[in-house]
Amino acid sequence: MIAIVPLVYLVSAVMFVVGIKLMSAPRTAVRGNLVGAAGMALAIGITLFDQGVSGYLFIAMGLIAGTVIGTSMANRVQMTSMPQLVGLLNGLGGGASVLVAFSDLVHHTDQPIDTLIAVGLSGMIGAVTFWGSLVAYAKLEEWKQFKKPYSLPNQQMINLGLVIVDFLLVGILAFSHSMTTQIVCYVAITILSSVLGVFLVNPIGGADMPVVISLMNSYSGVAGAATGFVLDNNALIISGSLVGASGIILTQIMCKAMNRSLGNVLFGVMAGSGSDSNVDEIYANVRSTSADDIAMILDGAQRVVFIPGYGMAVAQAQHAVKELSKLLESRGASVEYAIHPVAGRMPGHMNVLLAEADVSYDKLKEMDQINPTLDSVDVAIVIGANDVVNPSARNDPKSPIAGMPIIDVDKCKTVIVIKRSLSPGFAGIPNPLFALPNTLMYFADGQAAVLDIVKAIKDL
Amino acid sequence: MIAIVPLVYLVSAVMFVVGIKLMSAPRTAVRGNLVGAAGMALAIGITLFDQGVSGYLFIAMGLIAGTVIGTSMANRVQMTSMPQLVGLLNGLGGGASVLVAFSDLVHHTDQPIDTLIAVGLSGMIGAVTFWGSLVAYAKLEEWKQFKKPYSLPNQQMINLGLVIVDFLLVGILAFSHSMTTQIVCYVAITILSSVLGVFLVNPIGGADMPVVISLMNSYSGVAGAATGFVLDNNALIISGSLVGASGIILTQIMCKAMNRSLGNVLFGVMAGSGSDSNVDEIYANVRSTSADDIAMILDGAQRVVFIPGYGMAVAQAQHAVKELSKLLESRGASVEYAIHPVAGRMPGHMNVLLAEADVSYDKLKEMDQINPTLDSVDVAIVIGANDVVNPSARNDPKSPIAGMPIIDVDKCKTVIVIKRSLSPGFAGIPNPLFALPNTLMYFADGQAAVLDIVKAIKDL
Amino acid sequence: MRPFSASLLVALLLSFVLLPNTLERAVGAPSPKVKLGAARNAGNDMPSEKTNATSETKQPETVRSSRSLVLVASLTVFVLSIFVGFEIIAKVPPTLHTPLMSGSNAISGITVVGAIIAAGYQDTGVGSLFGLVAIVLAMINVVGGFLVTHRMLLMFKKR
Amino acid sequence: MRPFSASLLVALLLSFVLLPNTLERAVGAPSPKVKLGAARNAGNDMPSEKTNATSETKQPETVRSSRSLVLVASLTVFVLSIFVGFEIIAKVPPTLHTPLMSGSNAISGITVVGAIIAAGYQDTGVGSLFGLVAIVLAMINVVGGFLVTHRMLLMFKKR
Ligand SMILES: NC(=O)c1ccc[n+]([C@@H]2O[C@H](COP(=O)([O-])OP(=O)(O)OC[C@H]3O[C@@H](n4cnc5c(N)ncnc54)[C@H](OP(=O)(O)O)[C@@H]3O)[C@@H](O)[C@H]2O)c1
Ligand SMILES: NC(=O)c1ccc[n+]([C@@H]2O[C@H](COP(=O)([O-])OP(=O)(O)OC[C@H]3O[C@@H](n4cnc5c(N)ncnc54)[C@H](OP(=O)(O)O)[C@@H]3O)[C@@H](O)[C@H]2O)c1
Repeated sequence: MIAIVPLVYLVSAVMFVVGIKLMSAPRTAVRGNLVGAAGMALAIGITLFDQGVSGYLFIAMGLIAGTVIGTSMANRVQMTSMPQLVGLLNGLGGGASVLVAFSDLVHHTDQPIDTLIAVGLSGMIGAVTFWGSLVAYAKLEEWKQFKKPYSLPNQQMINLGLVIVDFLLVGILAFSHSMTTQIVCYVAITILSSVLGVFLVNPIGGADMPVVISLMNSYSGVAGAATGFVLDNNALIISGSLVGASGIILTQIMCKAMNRSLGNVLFGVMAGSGSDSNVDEIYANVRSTSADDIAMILDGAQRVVFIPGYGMAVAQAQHAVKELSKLLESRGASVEYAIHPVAGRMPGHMNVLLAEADVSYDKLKEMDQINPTLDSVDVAIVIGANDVVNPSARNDPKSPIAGMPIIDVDKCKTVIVIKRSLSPGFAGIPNPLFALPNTLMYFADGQAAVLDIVKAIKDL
Repeated sequence: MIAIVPLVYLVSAVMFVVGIKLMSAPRTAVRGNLVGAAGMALAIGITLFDQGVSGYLFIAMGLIAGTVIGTSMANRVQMTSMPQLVGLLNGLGGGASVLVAFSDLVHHTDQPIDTLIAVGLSGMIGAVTFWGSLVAYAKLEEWKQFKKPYSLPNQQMINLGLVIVDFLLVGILAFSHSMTTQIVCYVAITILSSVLGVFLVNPIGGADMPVVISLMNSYSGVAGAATGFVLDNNALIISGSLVGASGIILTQIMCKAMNRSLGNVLFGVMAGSGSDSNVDEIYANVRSTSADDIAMILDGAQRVVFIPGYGMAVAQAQHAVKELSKLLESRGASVEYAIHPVAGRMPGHMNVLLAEADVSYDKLKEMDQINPTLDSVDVAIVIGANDVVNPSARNDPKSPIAGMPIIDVDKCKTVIVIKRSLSPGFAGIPNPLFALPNTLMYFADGQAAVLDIVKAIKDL
Repeated sequence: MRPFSASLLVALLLSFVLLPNTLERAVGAPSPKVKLGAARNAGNDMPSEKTNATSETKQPETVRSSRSLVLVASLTVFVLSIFVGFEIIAKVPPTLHTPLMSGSNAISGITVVGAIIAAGYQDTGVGSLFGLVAIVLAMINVVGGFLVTHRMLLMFKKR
Repeated sequence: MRPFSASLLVALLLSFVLLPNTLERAVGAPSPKVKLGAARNAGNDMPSEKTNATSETKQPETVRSSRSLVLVASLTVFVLSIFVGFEIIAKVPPTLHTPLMSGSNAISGITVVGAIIAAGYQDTGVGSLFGLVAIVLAMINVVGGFLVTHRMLLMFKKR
């Protein structure tokens, strides 16, 4: 029976691959996820079976506890805070790697070099992932103390230093033969890496958190793979590297959509870079409006386009928006949705929300697809979007988001912007769009605002 | 130093993968092939180094001999007979697997079950590949004794029987502990599989050889992988399975292009199925023509389309064709090439030939792309194509190629067919196209014919 | 992808340059040396185990059972999986990126397997305790990840 | 691809059902039994070789050095490579299918490595002789394949 266990691990690894493949088409995605879950169940099951009854109760406790907590988290979370959740979960995965590597270390005497190296790396990457993810989480939750990116003088030198020391420690750990030295090194590595994790993520603006999170996703994978090397366990190695690769790719995609290099995102210290100055004059002649006026305007409109952004997610306005568009269509207008690749806080964030509200695929237009046709649009309704419609990305080369492709709503005949205030988006910069002659601001919570408009139209 | 060898194998395996990836774009393809070759060189090099100086001279002899022969083959072959060459090379690969597995068998006493199973499979798959490829080669070379597909009464039962016996023998080989039994079994397996290889391919029509060959390509890969299991050698396992997968995919693509299932290709016993009957009446009113008439016709033509087929390859007419099209364009006509996915004897066969003649990509139109526009074509010049323009694929449900998508030249205003006779193509069936009122036959060797036309046009 | 492959190659070649020393150190270090030697002899004493493809006089194969081969095997798996990962992920359309992110995130919870093994280290109290905590963390990651992905995907399916 | 993956799974599960008996036979068979046992003990005598991730009392890990694990490792590599193969080949455009065919064909000539090893079996005359022939065949496959592919591709490059 000896080879059964690794063989089953292989099977579940294959199930992960097949699962992800199935996830590449909406039709089969659900099944794909289930296949993945089944693979995981299989892996866990065989491991338990393999462990023998010895520590069962002990282990069972852990599994149950985790399941309960995980379930409640998954059921509670709103679609808006999906990024936070993913971030948090990443962190936990990383943390687990740290602990596993440690207990392996204290459990075996006199391990081979490469295992010890793997132990060190698991600790290092795991800790970075754990703390990095937590900070990212805090930023996305907009906790005050993390709200504004904060970084020490020549932060990057410090980080580099930390990395180097970390690697040195890994080396010492690997080549020392005294358990004590090894443990000391390991603890040191973990601590330093934790600091590193915080230092790495803290200076990054909230708007870039999604990038950070998917990077952390990649790290958590790599950490898992490292743990796999520690335990000579292919299940971990395969799945870990799968996830590692996936995270990297998503990161690249996002960076491309913001046309910035990963390096720039990580070390750019972009957000809020001194454009706070002339806000007032930029917003000198902003014109605000009311639901009734908007109803009037929409009454005559032939072609209406919604540009949803993070705000729609915050306001949970997707259902209201869907209602409004149904209403408009019933009155003969054509309605589309212009989706910016990085609208919201995760790639595909808007798609998920609008899917939730039952908006059909074909109405969702990608940026490149709809931009050329925007000047024939009568009314563009920007709901909770800000950076992704900020013209200074086109016009102002010194702007921190300069060069990021945006949805050119300013080309539309009339632009209605629904947001609660003039406060900036996550890039933390003012948006000239709001002051354009063809722009009308409607200051209100996204959901309330849209519902008012619906009411106003019905009252016409 | 112990782990260096397998590590280098891994590196070269990676180089194979990267190489194939590079081969997916014409621009990088050459580099890709080189990377692959480098990987191979690396693998061979490290193996030699690892073997120690012991058998060097011996081994060197083999390597040099192989290199010399291989080089001369590669330099001699004409692009037309590429499929044959590939087929032959596949066969050799398979043969090598048979021999390697055997020498491993006689060399080690008392091997573990799984190794012995692998030995058996290498012998089996290798032998099938070797003989199957040779028969395919013979058919493509159009050797008389193989020209017409020949199959025993209930061939498939026999084949099935052979397979079963083969597997039984593998079983015996794996579980017997006497070297003699093992050797006997192995030899028996090899012989039976050789017969099987012949039986499998012989009944298949020459037109389907490309499918067979790419299937054999896949087999040769699998055989290599099996040998890898024999030697616990990852280089063989990885590369083998890569090739195995590639072969299968190409096979699928081809079958799709002929809209037949692989099963149908392998067991369909299609070619020449009794449609020899009413040939004469089909070809009752075929009208043939001369270079000068053709020149006349082309003189007035606005839009000309070439439909190249296997005949162009045989006649090496691609350069002449290019010349003709240059001439026509200089006289204001627009010239395109309609490429059927299975024109010629290999997928992409025509692309290679026309590339050789410096025809630019954008002039090559794929079948689905050009079919809808064909009725606006003044003159379609079918050069050495037959089955791929055979309307009975559309009209005659009982035709062996029924349902295979074709290039609908019969829709063109005038069709000129250049071939040496009325003899059928590789599907071995008559072609109603030749008898259509808007079709003119020009019986001559492809190259000569085209050159005559060029001359005639210049003389106008 | 190309730059990545390139860097991969480099990385591999590097490790391939560095490893020998590492291993020499490993062999050089008192205790392991004996063992490796033992392993090698072991390899020789049991031709019938036929863990060696080449003649018994061949060095590298006789130590198949030795540590470094396990390492290379793992490396192979690692590299191949990375390729698989890149290839299959690159195909996923943007619409599904969020579910993909949470889904793959759940998969990275595979560490739970390691955690269970670690929790099995009854002898070392700390070890197994940490193992327990690790189980909880990883399990949250797994269950939470898959469930939330499922929730999201159901929305897509509705239409 | 999906049906393929499916069948793959089935195949794996099958082997996973069949293997135990195979192995029992292997262990049951007189000579190998001893060796496997030997290997297992060997495994125990050298904790420092740390070929086992779990505590020394754990069965499946202590025999990491044993044959069957090598087999599974190979299987893993096999499966992963098949995935890689499918993914990367599916991307190649029809234009390049012929070169791809001959190119991959050349790669399948990797058997030459095996042939060289086999030719190294000096002791068994037949074995090494066959090895030699194998070298020639495989080498023709390799050299011929790569060269002819190169010739073809140069034509594409010209433009
Ligand atoms: N999606 C991704 O994957 C991704 C990745 C990396 C970075 N990012 C960044 O995230 C940002 C996304 O741009 P975005 O335009 O979607 O969002 P945004 O630029 O962050 O702007 C969101 C706007 O929504 C408004 N808002 C917040 N709550 C609201 C509510 N309840 N009702 C109405 N409005 C509300 C806010 O203004 P008020 O506070 O005045 O209401 C805010 O200006 C970009 O900077 C992008 O670079 C996204
Ligand atoms: N490409 C692939 O991957 C692939 C795969 C599977 C099957 N096939 C099969 O291969 C066939 C390809 O169709 P095809 O139309 O390209 O070729 P074809 O149907 O085989 O016809 C070739 C024609 O060219 C003529 N020909 C031969 N030598 C010539 C010369 N020197 N000058 C002028 N004409 C010459 C022959 O007629 P004469 O003898 O009268 O001159 C023959 O009728 C199809 O049946 C297809 O299913 C191809």
